[in-house]
Amino acid sequence: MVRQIDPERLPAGTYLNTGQAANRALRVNRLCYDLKEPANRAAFEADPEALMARYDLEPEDRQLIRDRDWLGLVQRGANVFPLLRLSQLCGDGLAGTGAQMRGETLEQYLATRQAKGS
Amino acid sequence: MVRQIDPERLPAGTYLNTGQAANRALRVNRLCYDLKEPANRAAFEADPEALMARYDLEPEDRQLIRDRDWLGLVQRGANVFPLLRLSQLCGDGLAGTGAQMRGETLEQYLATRQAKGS
Amino acid sequence: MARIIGGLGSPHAPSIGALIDQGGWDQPEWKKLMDGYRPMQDWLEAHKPDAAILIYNDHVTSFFFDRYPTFALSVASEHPVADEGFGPRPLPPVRGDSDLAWHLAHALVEDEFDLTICQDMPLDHGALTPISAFWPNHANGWPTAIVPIAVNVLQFPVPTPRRLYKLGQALRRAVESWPQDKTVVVLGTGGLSHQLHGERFGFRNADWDHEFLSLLETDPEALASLRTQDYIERGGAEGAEMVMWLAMRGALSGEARKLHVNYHGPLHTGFAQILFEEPAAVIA
Amino acid sequence: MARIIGGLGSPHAPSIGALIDQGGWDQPEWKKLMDGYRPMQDWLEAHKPDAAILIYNDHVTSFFFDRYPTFALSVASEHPVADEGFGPRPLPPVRGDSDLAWHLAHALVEDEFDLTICQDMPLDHGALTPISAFWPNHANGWPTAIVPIAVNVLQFPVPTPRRLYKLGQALRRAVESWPQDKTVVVLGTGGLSHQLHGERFGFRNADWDHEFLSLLETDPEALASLRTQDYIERGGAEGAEMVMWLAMRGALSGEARKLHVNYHGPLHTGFAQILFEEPAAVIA
Ligand SMILES: [Fe+3]
Ligand SMILES: [Fe+3]
Repeated sequence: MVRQIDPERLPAGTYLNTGQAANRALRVNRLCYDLKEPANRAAFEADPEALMARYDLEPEDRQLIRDRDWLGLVQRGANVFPLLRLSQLCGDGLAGTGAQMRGETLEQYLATRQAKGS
Repeated sequence: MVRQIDPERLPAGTYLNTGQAANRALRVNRLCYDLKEPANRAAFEADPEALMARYDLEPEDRQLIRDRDWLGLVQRGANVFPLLRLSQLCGDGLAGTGAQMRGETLEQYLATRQAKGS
Repeated sequence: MARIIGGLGSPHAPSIGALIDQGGWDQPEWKKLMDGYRPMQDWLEAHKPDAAILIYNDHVTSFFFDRYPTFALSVASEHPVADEGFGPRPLPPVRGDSDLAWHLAHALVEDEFDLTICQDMPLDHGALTPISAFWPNHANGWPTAIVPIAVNVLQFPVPTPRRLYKLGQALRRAVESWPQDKTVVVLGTGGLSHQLHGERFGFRNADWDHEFLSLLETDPEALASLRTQDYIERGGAEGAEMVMWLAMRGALSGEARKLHVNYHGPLHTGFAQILFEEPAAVIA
Repeated sequence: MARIIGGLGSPHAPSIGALIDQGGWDQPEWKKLMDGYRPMQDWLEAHKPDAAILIYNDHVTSFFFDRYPTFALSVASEHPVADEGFGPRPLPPVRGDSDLAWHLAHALVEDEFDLTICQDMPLDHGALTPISAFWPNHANGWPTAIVPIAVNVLQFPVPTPRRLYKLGQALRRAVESWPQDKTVVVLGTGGLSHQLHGERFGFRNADWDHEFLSLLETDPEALASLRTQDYIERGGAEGAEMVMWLAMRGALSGEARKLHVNYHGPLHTGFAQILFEEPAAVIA
C-alpha cells in the first residue's frame, strides 16, 4: 500500500475534493448538482435567495454565490463540475470561470492559449 | 478466482436476485421499494391499479400483485425485502408471506417452529 | 495510534429492534436471545470504545437496485434513522466519525477496496438492531461513534467470503494507521442461517450455525475458503449474509480471545451473539 | 469464447460533442483534433466489434456525492442520454449488453473488484463524447453495444493507477471467459493533461502527455507504478483522469500493436487519441 497523495505538497492552486471540506460542501454541491433540472435553473434565475434557502446553505456559501466567487466556492469544498453549472448559468463560460479563478480577465487568460472558442 | 455460484445446482426453492431477471424485475422492485413512503402506501391502498400504472409494470407482474402471489413475484425476479413491504401492506406478515411461498397455511408453517410470534 | 480492542457479532432482525423499543428485554419467549446481549453490554460499558466500525447490510431501504454497491462506507457525521415503511424507530440519529471514516476511505481505496463513499446514508434495521441492543441506554444519544459499512448480500454477485475476510484485515491495517489515540471495536451483523424467500422459506440449520461459530473462533481461514454456494446450501440464501461476520473476525489479531457466545433459533432464523476481546483491551 | 480485438483512447470534453452535433468535423481550428478520429472510425467500421467496454467518468450528472462509487458497472440494456443542465444531446439512447455486463459483474466481483452494479445509469459527456466520435453515423442507433464502467476520478480517494491497470487485466480475463463467440473493444476516455479548478486552472503539460502516450505503448507497467500525486503534479488534478486509459491498456495483450496516435492541445486540455489492435483482430 503506497500513500497516493501528499496533501501538504499539492501544487499551488489545487484543492482536492475530500474529507471534512467535502462534507461541509455537500449542500452547495447539491444545489449545483440539481441545476441539471430546468425547473431549478429557472428558480435560481427568478429568485436566487429562495433557491438557496431550500438548500440550507451556510451564510458564507450564500455570500460566495451572491458574489459569483467561484474560487472562493472551490476553496470551501465545492467541486468544479457541478459548480460549472452554476457559473455558466450566471453567464461565465468555462474559460470565464477559469480566468476568474486564475485572477485574470478572460482576455488575459485566452492570450495564454493557442486557439480561441470554447 | 473461484466460481462462487453454481446456478444449476442451487437448493430447490431458491431464486437468486441477478441477471436479466433482475433487470426485468426492476420496476416491480421499485414499486415495492417506494412503499417506504407513506404517500405511496396510501396510494396503493386507495387504488392499486393507479399506483401500478405509474410504474409501467408488465401485465404478468400486475396480475401477480392482484393475486397476492408472493412466490410468483419472487420467481419473476422480485427481491424479498422490498416485496415484504408490499405483502405486509396487504396483510401478510413475514410468517404469512413465508407460509404462502412454502405452499402452507400460516398454522402449518408455525407448527414447524419452536416459538410463536413475529 | 488507534487500536482495535474487540469484535462483536449480532443478528439484526427487525423483530429484535421492536422488542427493544417495547422494553421487552425479559419477555420469556425471547429471554434466551436477549440475555445474550448482557455480557456484551457490560463489556462495552467497561471499555467505552471511541468508535465502532459496523459491517451490516441495508435491506433495499437506503439503496435501490438502480445503483447497488458492493461496499458502501459512510463518511457522514450523522446518520438519520430510516423509515423502512412502518415509520422510523424512536431512536436518536446515529453519530458518525468523519475523521476516522475519511481515513478509512483513503486507506482502503489505496489498499484496492473499491468503496462507494456515502455522505448521506440513513440506517435501517441491519444497522440499528445491533447497536440498539449493544447500547441499550441510547435514548439521549449513542456513547460510541458508528462508522457504517454496508455490504451487498442481496443482489448477486455478492462479495466472496474471502473478500469479506480481507476487508477485515484491511480495516485493521487502516485503524492502526489512524493517528489518533483512540479505541475501536468492529461489529459483524446478520444471520445466522435463514432463508426468507421461495419454497425454501424458513430453512434453518443449527448444526451449521454452531460449526460456523466454532470455526469463527478457531479457524476463520476455513470459513474464508468456502464459496458463496456453500453458505447458501448450508445456511440459506439470506443466511449467506453471515459472511459479514468474517470482516469482523478478519479485523482481529491472532491473540483475540472469545469471551462470550450465545445461540438461539426459535423461529425463522438462527440467532447468535459472540464477543472477542483483544489483548489491547485489557484495562491497565 | 469472446475475445478483445482492440483498445481505443479518446478525450471526452463536451466541446467535442458539441462540434459533432453541429457537423463541425472540418472546422479549421479543430481539424487536427477531429481528423484524429478518422483512422479509428475506419478501423471500427472494418472490424464491427459486437461490444465495447467503456471506461469513463461521470461528471456529477448521474452520480452525486451522497453515494459516490469507485467503480460503477451498468448492466442495463439501454442508457438514457443525460441532461447535464443544458438539454440532452440529440443522440439515440445507448444500447447496452446485459448478458455481457452481468457476466463481467460476476467475474469481476469474484476477482475481488467491489463494483457498484447499476440498472439505471444515464450517460453524460464522459461517455457520449467518445462514442459519438468513434461512431459518427449514430443518428439511427449505435452499431456496437456499450457496457459502461464509471470510475471515480473526482472525489478523493480515487482508485490508484495500478488499480485501474489491474481492472483492465481482470476485464480481459472476464471477457475471455464469456461463452459467446463475440468481439469486444475496450475504450479508455478522458484527459490528457488539464486542470479546471483553482488558481492552477488551465494547466497543461504537453511533454508529460507525449511521455504518457509513449509509455502507454511501451511500458504501461511504469505508468501503473506512479502515484496519483504524480499524475496531479504532471498532468493537473482533472488530468489525473488519464489513469482510465490504463484500464484500456491493461485489457490488451503483450502482442497488441499501436496503429495510430494523435495529439492536439489548443485550449484548456491536452487532447489525444490512440488505437491499439490485437492479433485477434486480423480479419482472416
Ligand atoms: Fe439482513
Ligand atoms: Fe472528465
